Amino acid sequence: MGTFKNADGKPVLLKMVKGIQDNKAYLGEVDGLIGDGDHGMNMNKGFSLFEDRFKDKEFGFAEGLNELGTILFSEIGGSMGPIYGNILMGMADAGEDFDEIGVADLAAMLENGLKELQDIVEAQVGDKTLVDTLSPAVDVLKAAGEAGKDYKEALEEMKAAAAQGRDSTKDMVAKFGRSSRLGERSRGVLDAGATSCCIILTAMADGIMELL
Amino acid sequence: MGTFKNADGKPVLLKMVKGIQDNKAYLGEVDGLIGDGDHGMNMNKGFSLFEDRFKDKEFGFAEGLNELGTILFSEIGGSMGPIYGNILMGMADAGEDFDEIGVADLAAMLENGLKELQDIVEAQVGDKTLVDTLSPAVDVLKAAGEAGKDYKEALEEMKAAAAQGRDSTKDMVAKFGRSSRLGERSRGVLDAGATSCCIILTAMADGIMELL
Amino acid sequence: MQRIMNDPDIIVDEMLKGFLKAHSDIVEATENPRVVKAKDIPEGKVGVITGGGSGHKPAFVGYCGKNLCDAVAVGEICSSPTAQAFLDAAKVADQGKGVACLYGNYSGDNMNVKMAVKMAKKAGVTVKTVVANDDVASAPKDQREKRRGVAGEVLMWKVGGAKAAKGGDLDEVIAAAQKAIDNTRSVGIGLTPCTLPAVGHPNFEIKDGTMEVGIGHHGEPGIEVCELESAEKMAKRMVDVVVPDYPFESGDEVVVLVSGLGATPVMELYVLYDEIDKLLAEKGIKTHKAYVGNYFTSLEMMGATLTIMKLDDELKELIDMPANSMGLKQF
Amino acid sequence: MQRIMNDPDIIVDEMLKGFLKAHSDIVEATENPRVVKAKDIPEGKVGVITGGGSGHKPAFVGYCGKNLCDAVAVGEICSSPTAQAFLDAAKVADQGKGVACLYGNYSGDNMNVKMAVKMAKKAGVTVKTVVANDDVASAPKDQREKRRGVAGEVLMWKVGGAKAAKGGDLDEVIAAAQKAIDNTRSVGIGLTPCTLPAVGHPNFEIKDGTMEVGIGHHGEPGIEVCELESAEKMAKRMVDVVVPDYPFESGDEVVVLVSGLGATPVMELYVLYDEIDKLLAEKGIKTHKAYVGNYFTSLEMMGATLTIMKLDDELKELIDMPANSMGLKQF
Ligand SMILES: Nc1ncnc2c1ncn2[C@@H]1O[C@H](COP(=O)(O)OP(=O)(O)O)[C@@H](O)[C@H]1O
Ligand SMILES: Nc1ncnc2c1ncn2[C@@H]1O[C@H](COP(=O)(O)OP(=O)(O)O)[C@@H](O)[C@H]1O
Ligand SMILES: [Mg+2]
Ligand SMILES: [Mg+2]
Ligand SMILES: [Mg+2]
Ligand SMILES: [Mg+2]
Repeated sequence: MGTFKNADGKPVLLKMVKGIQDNKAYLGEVDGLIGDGDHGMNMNKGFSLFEDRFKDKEFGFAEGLNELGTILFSEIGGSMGPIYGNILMGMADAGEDFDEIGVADLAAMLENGLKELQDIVEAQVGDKTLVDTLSPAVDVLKAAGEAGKDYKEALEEMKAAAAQGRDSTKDMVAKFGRSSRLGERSRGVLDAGATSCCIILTAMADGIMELL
Repeated sequence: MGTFKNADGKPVLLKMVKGIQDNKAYLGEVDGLIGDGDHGMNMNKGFSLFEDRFKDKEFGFAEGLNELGTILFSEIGGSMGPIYGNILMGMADAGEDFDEIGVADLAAMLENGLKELQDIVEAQVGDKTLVDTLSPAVDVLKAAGEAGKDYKEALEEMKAAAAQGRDSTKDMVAKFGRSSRLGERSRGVLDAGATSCCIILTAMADGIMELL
Repeated sequence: MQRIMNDPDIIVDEMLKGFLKAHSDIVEATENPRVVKAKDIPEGKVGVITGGGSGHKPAFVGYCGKNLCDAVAVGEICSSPTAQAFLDAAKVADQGKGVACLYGNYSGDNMNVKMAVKMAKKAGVTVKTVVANDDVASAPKDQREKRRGVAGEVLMWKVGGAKAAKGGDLDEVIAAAQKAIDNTRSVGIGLTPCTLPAVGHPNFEIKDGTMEVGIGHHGEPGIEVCELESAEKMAKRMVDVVVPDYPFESGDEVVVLVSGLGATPVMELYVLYDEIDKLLAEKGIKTHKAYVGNYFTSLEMMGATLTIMKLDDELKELIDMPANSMGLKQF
Repeated sequence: MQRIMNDPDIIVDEMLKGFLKAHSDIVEATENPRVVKAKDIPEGKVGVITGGGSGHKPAFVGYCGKNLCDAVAVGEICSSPTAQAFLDAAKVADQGKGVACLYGNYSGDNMNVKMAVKMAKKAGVTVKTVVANDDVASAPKDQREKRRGVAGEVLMWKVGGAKAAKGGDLDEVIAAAQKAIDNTRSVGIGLTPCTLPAVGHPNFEIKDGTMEVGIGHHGEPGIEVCELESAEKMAKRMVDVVVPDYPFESGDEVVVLVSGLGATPVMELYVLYDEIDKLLAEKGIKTHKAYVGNYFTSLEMMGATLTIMKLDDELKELIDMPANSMGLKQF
């Protein structure tokens, strides 16, 4: 149980930014193995642009997600702009009217993010993309919300589900994105997007826990 | 004293060809130090073309020089075509009417080769070009002819003069051709053209000695 | 990395500044710094746009011009432009007759174009799309929808641009461009890798003495890595991939496009083209027109692509139409 | 060596075959396999010819065409054409009005042209010459006659070709071409060496992380080897060599030509051009027209050259005239 104030959400966003910045090189390495090595750079660019523009402004959680999503979407091309842009703006859409955000509310926001993502990508669980991280995280959080679980417990479960989802991509063969060209050769390493998605969800969870 | 028959000169030409072929790589290396490294290739191409076309034909010394010169001149561009083309055709012009070729005759032929060369190049002795090889060789052979020296002795003296001329280019600064761009930096290595000229003159002398 | 640049993070913006200045007779800037438009677009025509990552010069901005693309969205190096840029390109090119967005089949471009089309619709601009998938090596024939777009895109722009210039309506322009790409097959051979300026080292490897058949424009792995071959054998290998796939047959009239990947000396492209031409002639395939040069590159990769397009009367007329852009000038 | 070729000894002949086929609308073969002529040369004009070693594409054959050179003599890679080829080019181009041979200052070319002029005279063909010496880095100003010709030759051909096309007589064509080159200064910066196909390894070295300022088109050593710099600093270095030498001054109207050396991605040339343009603008020098691209290369060298030509009314009119060749198409 518990909630946090939507209006207090700025530190959560900044924590997400820091998560990406700290892992820029690592994400590049992961992408380098079966992709083109630019995932850390792409993500860092968008998230840092957001930080530059908003670190001195006041904003809430949904609002911050919307601004970050918009920046990705309109200033970061490649796949990351539309992918994370859609996820983050989808979350913001679902959350903009909340004053307080509980477990079920957060689950609803994430669920809408996933839905918006699936509007533009065909990838399903098992295709070695960030869907493998995001989808189980949504499921676990939804279940926790329905079961009325404690917020911290729910967030820890979501983090675990995201990490497990990320790790599951290791044994998969990529079906979408650059690495899909490799077929069987893509097996054996993590998916870069699944990795960054886990970093973002973990940072978000940690940030929310500090507000509770 | 002594002469060889102009009509018997084919082996001399083939020896000159072989001299260049055997030194293709070496000439490339020498040219590579202060030039563009293609001297061995340029020379080899022209001389081998001549070999291909004439190895199964009958021809004399002056005639062979003329055909080789013409091939260089009309089929080998760069500097080597006009330079060796002019030298060899100049030699042929001066020698075409000889039946027997003595030391003085050979000297006259070489002298005309040098003269024709100087029609198109300004280089003088000391400018680090093949003139440094050719010019002393002409002088020595002329003197030997005037002194009525033995053919073999005259040819050995010419070879020595050519080699000395070639070696003298080592301490010179290039004034013409590509290496002249280097100024002082061109000092310390042999000139490629002086080197090939020495190879040609040496092979010619050796070839003639076998006819005596 | 022996490159001419300042901060690699702004190389695309700096490149665009130089490009716009150098070609101010053909192109001009728009409000979106990542959208370039053609100068003096004739009134009342269907808009033609494209977009793609940078580092493929002349593609993509190099095909913005007369009888070609009216506006082009520009992405980071080897990365799709934003949906916003595609949207703004569409808006700039729209004259109320709709816009044909002719782009290449890459996942980022697909996503961004999909969103741009949706947003354009909201803004009252009709955008229809053709997605180029000419790269035979990138998927089997029964999965043509998965194939990448490569140098065949140049012919698609040429045809689509000409059709719009001749007054075709949106559906006609789309149909012509779609026919162009449906009639087109390509394959590439990579000889050296390329290095993204911001990364600083090649992110794939092609060993000296080997070549990668079927490589993509971003180094996507091809069909086969084999020993470096003579131009004659390379040509045969390329023709053997491209010709049976369509298939091009005796009596067909075609356009042949041989593009360098960036760092291969242009003289070698002519050597390769000569071999290709001999093989096509042997098969009774007639070359109506050949383009040989650096039409679609990958930074400083060495290698080349072969593209063949089968002509019919309409395509021939559109291919033969004059054009004026940085990358393609045709009298 | 990752190259596309068959036997390196016949690469030039094979290249020419491909070139002639690909550009059969612009050029055609002649009896001498090493001489290419323009198609449909207008009657009664002064002939304009050039010639040079191969490996510099588009130079030299790439500038054979309408309002440019009428015939071009083709040499081996980095080696002057034969005197015979220059002579045959002159014969092909002569229409009784004489021939302007516009070539570059290299010792081989000088010798071969000298002999060709002599032989042409015997054959009743008047050939006058202009020898390009725009490369500032190759000799001090008081020894201008020793300087090499580099990318400035493209502007010399543009001007000479246009003057002949406009009906200028031989002396007028020679005077215009001579003025073009006298008004032109160039400098190059090399970032990587190049390898002759028949040699198989680079015959000079440029260490990674360094650059050679003033390098020639065959790797001739330049003024200075220094640390690799940003595009901004490279531009300044080039401008500082070229501008004071002529000198170009505030109020001057100029043509700027930035050419890649072969393997430098074209996007980087635009980055460099942007910096050059800023520096010229600061000095009050006005750019009438810019050419940016691979206009005069050295196989697969990386690097670029900057060429600036001061215009007067005559040169402006001649530069602005349309032209159609493989290397330079201008509407
Ligand atoms: N079509 C797609 N559907 C779903 N996810 C995708 C798709 N394409 C790429 N991704 C995700 O994006 C990640 C790669 O992102 P990034 O390296 O930034 O972009 P790019 O692949 O364009 O270089 C992949 O690891 C994958 O998770
Ligand atoms: N202008 C010149 N005058 C005299 N000799 C020259 C001249 N230019 C070149 N040479 C000679 O030619 C040699 C180089 O020949 P080569 O390497 O075949 O031609 P290139 O210099 O065109 O590559 C030099 O070593 C020099 O002896
Ligand atoms: Mg990537
Ligand atoms: Mg040499
Ligand atoms: Mg990428
Ligand atoms: Mg040479």
